[in-house]
Amino acid sequence: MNPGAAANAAGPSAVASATAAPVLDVSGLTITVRGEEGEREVVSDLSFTLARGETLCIAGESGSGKSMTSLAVMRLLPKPAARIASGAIGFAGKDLAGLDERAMQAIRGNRIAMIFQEPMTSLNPVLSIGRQLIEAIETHTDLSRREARQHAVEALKAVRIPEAESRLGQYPHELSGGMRQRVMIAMALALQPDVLIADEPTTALDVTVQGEVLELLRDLQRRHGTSIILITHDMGVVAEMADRVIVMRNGRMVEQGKVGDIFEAPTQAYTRELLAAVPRMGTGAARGEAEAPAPAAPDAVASVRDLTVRFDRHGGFLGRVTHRVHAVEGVSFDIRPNETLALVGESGCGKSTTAKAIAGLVPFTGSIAVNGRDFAGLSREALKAVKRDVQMIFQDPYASLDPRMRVGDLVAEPMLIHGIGSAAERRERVAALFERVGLRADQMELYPHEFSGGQRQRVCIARALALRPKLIIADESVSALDVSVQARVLELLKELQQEFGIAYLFISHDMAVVENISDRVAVMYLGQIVEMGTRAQVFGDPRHPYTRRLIEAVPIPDPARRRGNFARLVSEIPSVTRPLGNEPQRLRLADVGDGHLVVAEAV
Amino acid sequence: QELDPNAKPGGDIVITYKDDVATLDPAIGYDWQNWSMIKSLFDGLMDYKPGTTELVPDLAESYEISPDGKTFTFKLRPGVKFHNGREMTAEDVKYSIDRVVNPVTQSPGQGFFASIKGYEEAAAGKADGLSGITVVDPSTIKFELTRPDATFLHVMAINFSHVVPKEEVEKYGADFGKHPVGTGAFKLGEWTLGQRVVFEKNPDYWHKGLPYLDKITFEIGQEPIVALLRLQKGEIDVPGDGIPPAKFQEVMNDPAQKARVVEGGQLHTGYVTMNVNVPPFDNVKVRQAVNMAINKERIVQLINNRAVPANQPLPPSMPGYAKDYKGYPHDPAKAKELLAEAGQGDGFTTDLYVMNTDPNPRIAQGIQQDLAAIGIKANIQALAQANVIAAGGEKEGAPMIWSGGMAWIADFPDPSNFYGPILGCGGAVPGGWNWSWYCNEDLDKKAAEADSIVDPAKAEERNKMWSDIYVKIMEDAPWAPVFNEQRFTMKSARMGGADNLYVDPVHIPINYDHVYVNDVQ
Amino acid sequence: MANPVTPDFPAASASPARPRPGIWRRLVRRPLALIGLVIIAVTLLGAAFAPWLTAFGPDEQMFDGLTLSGEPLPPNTTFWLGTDLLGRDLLTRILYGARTSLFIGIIANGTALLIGTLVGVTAGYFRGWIGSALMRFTDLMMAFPALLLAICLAAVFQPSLWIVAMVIALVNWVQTARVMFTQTSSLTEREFIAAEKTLGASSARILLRHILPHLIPTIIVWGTLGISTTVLLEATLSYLGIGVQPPTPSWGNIIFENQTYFQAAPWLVFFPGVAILALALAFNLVGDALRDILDPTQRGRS
Amino acid sequence: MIAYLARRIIQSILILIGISAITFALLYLLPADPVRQIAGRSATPATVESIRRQLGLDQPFLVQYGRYLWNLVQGDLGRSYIQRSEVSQLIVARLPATLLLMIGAIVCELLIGLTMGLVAAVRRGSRTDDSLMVASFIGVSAPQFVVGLLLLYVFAVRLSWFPIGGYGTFSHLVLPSLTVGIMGAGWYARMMRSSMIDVLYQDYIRTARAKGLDRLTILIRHALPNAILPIVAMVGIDIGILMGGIVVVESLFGWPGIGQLVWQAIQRVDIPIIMGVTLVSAFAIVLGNLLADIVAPFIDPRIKLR
Ligand SMILES: Nc1ncnc2c1ncn2[C@@H]1O[C@H](COP(=O)(O)OP(=O)(O)OP(=O)(O)O)[C@@H](O)[C@H]1O
Ligand SMILES: Nc1ncnc2c1ncn2[C@@H]1O[C@H](COP(=O)(O)OP(=O)(O)OP(=O)(O)O)[C@@H](O)[C@H]1O
Ligand SMILES: [Mg+2]
Ligand SMILES: [Mg+2]
Repeated sequence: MNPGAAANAAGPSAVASATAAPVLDVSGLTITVRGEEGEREVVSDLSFTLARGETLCIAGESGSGKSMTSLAVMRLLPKPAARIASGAIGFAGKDLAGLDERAMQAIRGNRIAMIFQEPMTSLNPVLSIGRQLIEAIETHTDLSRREARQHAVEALKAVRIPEAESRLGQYPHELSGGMRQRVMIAMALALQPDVLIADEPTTALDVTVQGEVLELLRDLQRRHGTSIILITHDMGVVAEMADRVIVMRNGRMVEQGKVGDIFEAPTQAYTRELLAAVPRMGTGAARGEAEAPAPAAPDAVASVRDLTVRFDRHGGFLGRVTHRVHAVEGVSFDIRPNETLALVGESGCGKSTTAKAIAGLVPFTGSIAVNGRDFAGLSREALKAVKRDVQMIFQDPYASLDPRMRVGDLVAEPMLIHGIGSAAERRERVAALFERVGLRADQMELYPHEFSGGQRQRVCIARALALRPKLIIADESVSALDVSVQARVLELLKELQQEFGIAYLFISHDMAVVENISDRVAVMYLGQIVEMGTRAQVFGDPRHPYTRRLIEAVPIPDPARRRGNFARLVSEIPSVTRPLGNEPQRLRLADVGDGHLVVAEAV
Repeated sequence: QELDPNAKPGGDIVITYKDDVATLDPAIGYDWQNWSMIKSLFDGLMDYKPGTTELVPDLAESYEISPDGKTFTFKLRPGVKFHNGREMTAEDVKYSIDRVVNPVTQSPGQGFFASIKGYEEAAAGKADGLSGITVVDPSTIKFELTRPDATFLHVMAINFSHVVPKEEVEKYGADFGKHPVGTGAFKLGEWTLGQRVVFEKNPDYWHKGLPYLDKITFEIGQEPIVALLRLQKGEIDVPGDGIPPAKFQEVMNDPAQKARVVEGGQLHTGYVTMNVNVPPFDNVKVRQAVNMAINKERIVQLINNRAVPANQPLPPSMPGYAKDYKGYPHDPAKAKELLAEAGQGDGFTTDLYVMNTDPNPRIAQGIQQDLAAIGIKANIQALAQANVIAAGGEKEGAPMIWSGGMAWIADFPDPSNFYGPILGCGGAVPGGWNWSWYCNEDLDKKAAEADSIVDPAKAEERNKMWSDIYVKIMEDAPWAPVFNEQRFTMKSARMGGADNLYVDPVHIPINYDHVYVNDVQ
Repeated sequence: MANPVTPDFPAASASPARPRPGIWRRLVRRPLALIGLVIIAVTLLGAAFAPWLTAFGPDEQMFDGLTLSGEPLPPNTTFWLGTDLLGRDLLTRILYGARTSLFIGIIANGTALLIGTLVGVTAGYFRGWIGSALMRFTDLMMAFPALLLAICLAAVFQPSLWIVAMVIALVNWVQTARVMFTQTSSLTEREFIAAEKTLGASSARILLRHILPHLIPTIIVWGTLGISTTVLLEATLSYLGIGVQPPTPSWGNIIFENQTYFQAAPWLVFFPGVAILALALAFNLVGDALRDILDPTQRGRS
Repeated sequence: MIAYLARRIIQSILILIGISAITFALLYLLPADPVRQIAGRSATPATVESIRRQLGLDQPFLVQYGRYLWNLVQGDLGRSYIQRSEVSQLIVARLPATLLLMIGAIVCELLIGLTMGLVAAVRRGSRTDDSLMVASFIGVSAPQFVVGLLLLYVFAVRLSWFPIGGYGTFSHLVLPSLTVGIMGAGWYARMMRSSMIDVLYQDYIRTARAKGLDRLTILIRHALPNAILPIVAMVGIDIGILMGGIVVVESLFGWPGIGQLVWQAIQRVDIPIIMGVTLVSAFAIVLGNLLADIVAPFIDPRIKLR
């Protein structure tokens, strides 16, 4: 079969391997942004090609221009600041860089689709996800509304969103971070484009679902010969997926090559550094068990008992409550000073909700005590004092930063609120914090939208650290960071812990990171904790089937050990939404030794 | 009353008004808009010759006045039917007047009948009707008065004494004003609240041949400027509110339009009252100074010469107008002298109240400037009508009021009508309309004397007495008369009838019963 | 290792206190905003120096200002903008009228805006019983016949500009409050507000530093449009007797007195109308520029 | 939802009672005497007093107000002092016209205003934007009387496209709606532009573009619902403004609405009419605001009714 014919026959028979003719040909791409002090290049002279059916992974430093590059291909650079200064983007015989808006409309979504990095702000908050999905499908097919709807349901099911049918009517803010991301993925996949640009598509997904989604991408590629540009920090994912890899730094391409070559024989120092920083499963043990604190110390920083959070789902004409989302259902745990408790679990199992409850952002039942003081019955002043001790880093950094404030002021704000230091001192401290999370002090003058996803995440971290609280709740806080920065940030967190005895509630999907940083691990499933114990207990001796699955599903950052196929789960996707009156069964935890708690039934 | 030989019966006309027609109950209606509408639906014992101020019997065929002037006997015209078909009798006449006097009716016209015997009791609700009214037989009715009353025949011609059928009044109760039934030339056809009132010809009208028109439609709620536009487009026949001041020049400068404007006198005077209770207006010299300060010519110019300067309370077309009286000249120098004599040589500050609709604030500003020239600083208080009236009714409420917009248009064409409530002691009470609070017992006596001259033959003598009264008043100068407004009625080209029907002194804007249209086949 | 920062991180300059260009400086750099500022300045100066700018008195009725039949004169060499129905110089009246109208357009309108924003933002942020109480009070004020209140006030107090300003503020804040309320209640549900709450930020801080800046565009719209409406509303109130009384001019009442004459003497409505329009537009130009300057997404717009 | 509605309805009733009390008190304090208006200029003091007694206006304030409320509960708004008809009848006769004009005006405002605002936002900073800005300010600054008269002159007198005032058919409705609408359109245009500009820079608009949607769909389906929230509040407010404040337009076009009724009543201190209209329009305003509040969570699902 000659390559040209293959390019035209977008059928299931299309070959999976890369063919010679490039679908996308970027050459000499330079992107500039205009700021207060004039124009600045964020991508310089970037050239690469993407072949049909190929998966190109772009990895690299956070803020190195990966997202900008993909936005440039879509011609969706943020106006008025950013523009393509020079270069060409060849696609289907046209130069996208010079195409007008109308011509681009025909290409976007249909020929080139994109999954954006930050799903919260990328979904329209006032439209149900069903509408947003169906609309995408309707735009580029001529299916009837009902067929499109059916299509949408299937797409949601494919990304393993439970209760797909009824989720269609929900709004973005009612979904968990991972769900939102999957909605974005479903939207792009449903269009079956020629080129799919996925910007950090799986950061908010637990490894089991991540596996599913990656498999889905491959499936699409196999069937339609789709070319994929995958931007990711997760070297495991790179190893798992990529045909070729581009490594970027400071807006320039540092290195490019076949995935195997890059992993085996990186030529550039930066690439080597990057690979060295990749967290690997099993390395956490090196930290030594000695530090594991004694169980059930009375002076827990936070102690959560029987925490339950439910959301009402309204239905019918009068808007009566018909269903309830049992987001968190009787969760209990303690976090002691100097301790990192990792909370892991399937996307949508209630991790963020637990975090929000501790931060006092959602109404709950049960009890939460911080520093021995129960939330219930605290005066406003006392609550403010408590809040000082608990800081939260939100899962979605962009949404949690006031877009109209400079990030320097945002980071200084907690200190200002609690009356710490003079203005100059605060500035100094902010500058220091910026440095420590790997941002430049002069970036303090910028606004949130002028940052890359990873940079924003670091701003949020800096902000939470500013007060040196007793407890930091970090919800997927390092997911958007490239591994080297991630390593540094994790190092910083540990250091602070040692210095100030900060406790962390660390929510993450990245099992390798969890393994690295946590003292104890709690595994959540459908709103309840199914297993909890020290890192060694959980990783060394996982008892609950879900825990085992999680650990098994972790991709290994080594293309040589690439798994052929993820087992696609065909089982019913379990859901936490239940009709009124049908309460879930409360699971009992049994101690299997040394405080290693596991659901009684699974023992 | 004769018929117009040129008139052809039939056709209909459209008249517009800005304000709602409040009520068509003759016992209640008392604004210039429903005043003449009621006159076409109802009749009284007396009426005026169309276009004039000359009294003629109407529902009465004839009348007799006793020599002492205290008993009036009317012989009713036979065969007069109400719109509901029933024949009108003397009982109805008595019922109608008893009704007005009865306090339950809340009629603003109650006071007009004060000279009839038994008024006090009836007005207080203590008696069932007026003892002074006797139904002699179904076609004869007799009124006995407590004093001779020269205005009584006029009273019998005003709306409040128009005859209503008892059964209809009782049927509709308080809503009679929306379902009027009378004996008039027209009967009510349709009334759509807020939109239109339609009069239809009364085929059984006792005056054969009248009215000429089949139908009159009053369209309600239309701005005068727009009404004029519609007139120019031929959609309506008469703008009821007249030519809007803003359009007056445009109309008068266009010969074609000007030809359709009828100008006439009006029983109206515009004046400035000075409250004699409020210093320094308690000094007659100050009041005279004000009279001399006002440049009436210029004020008339301000309103596009739609009026003539006035020098006394009575308008020129009113019997009793003192033709030889010259009034106060415009003489600021003299006025200043007078002020100095009154000890106000340095001038003073006062308030000039005025109703807030154009052109009144403008006129007030004209007056203000004239007063400023002699050192009187008058601050203008431009307020809604009700507020100005309220201020005027307080003993020391308003030092000066410009009467425009609320000014006196006579109820009936008799010189006495300009005295009682607005210049006599009776009106100088809290809530009264004598805003200058001028009260001269002597003049009150003279007025009573004049009004007891009932004999029509002595009318001239009576008018002379009234002239003297008003000239006397001008010496005390509680008012500064400024001008007498002229009436300018505009009509469509198709409207016919003598000019004086369009400036009829008692029918505003036009005498509906006698006008006609030229384009009926 | 005390400092985990690897050498290849650019070292932070100790405290990069580069001065941010002042808002004022950035404002005057924009030509449209500059035009707006100039118009406002001219109006202010015109009002302040009116007696020196014109040879006539504001209520001086000139004998030669009217035709014999009492018509006003169109613009001519003596009376540059013509005369009014009393033969007064229109230009003079507009200059003096600016005093009243600026006062109303800025003070009364500003007060209304201030109260409305305060109430709406507070109600939208706190919701609960405070919000409910405030919004029901707003409903009550909105449903309340303002004209009646005006008439009553007119009766009780000596008519004065301050009372007009008060009534205008009283009438106009309500609508601002409503709009601010809806926007604030939407903003309050955004995640960055939740983030602020977890920091322990006081409500006052959240309101002032995080909600208010997002409302600035709306405030600018209401503030600038409010100028026209309040200046015209002043005329209605004066008409009812609670404002400035004739012959004191204001742009609104010049229009009101003369609007029926606008076919016969268009200049009487046109010029004061243009004055109002220019003032409102000028504030809008400045407001729009301010909005752009304060809007971070607009950075980099040339 | 139901609990919320119930609470709001109770609150609304309290508001209406509050308004009736304040209005009644103000009217009571008003120095202008209604009886003098009824009695007219020739009435003797005795007549005036007798009318005052008849109407119960000689009673103390609380008695008068109590009686009014009592009648109100029974659905009786009293009789007009001047017109002597039942107030409810007078209002009912004019209500349809007011509502019609209200709808017409709001439709005009939204149609013109939102389009202008949308276009201006999309073409931000262009010539079009500038001219639309000037246009909307002219709309807001031009006195309604003048606008109405101009429209009448051009479209009714000169071109004869529409009747010169009147009430009844659709073509009667056009010019008055437009006159009212032009002013409102200016407001809506500015509001729309302002909130639209904010929305157009949001990430989800980028997402919509990435789907390949055409411009119009993006504007209407994605941007508009996000920008419309303040507009909905405005419509609620508009109901209030239109309910009583369009006297000028009504009389220019001979439109039999409530504005004229209440204006005449205020001039003549016809208390029962003023009270009646106040209550009816208060009801409409309260209802309008309630609707705006109820609609808000549907537009922005993050808002919860509390
Ligand atoms: N709207 C903007 N205005 C100005 N600068 C911007 C804007 N958006 C991004 N930048 C800058 O452009 C650079 C590249 O950003 P980009 O989002 O492409 O990074 P990235 O490689 O995707 O990083 P990450 O992995 O953290 O998402 C960053 O330094 C960022 O500060
Ligand atoms: N405001 C809300 N209204 C209704 N349902 C909600 C709301 N917030 C969260 N939920 C539901 O609660 C469940 C748990 O959500 P949560 O955000 O805690 O998940 P998560 O564990 O953080 O998932 P992820 O890893 O994907 O972020 C989900 O089913 C979500 O749809
Ligand atoms: Mg990125
Ligand atoms: Mg989450």
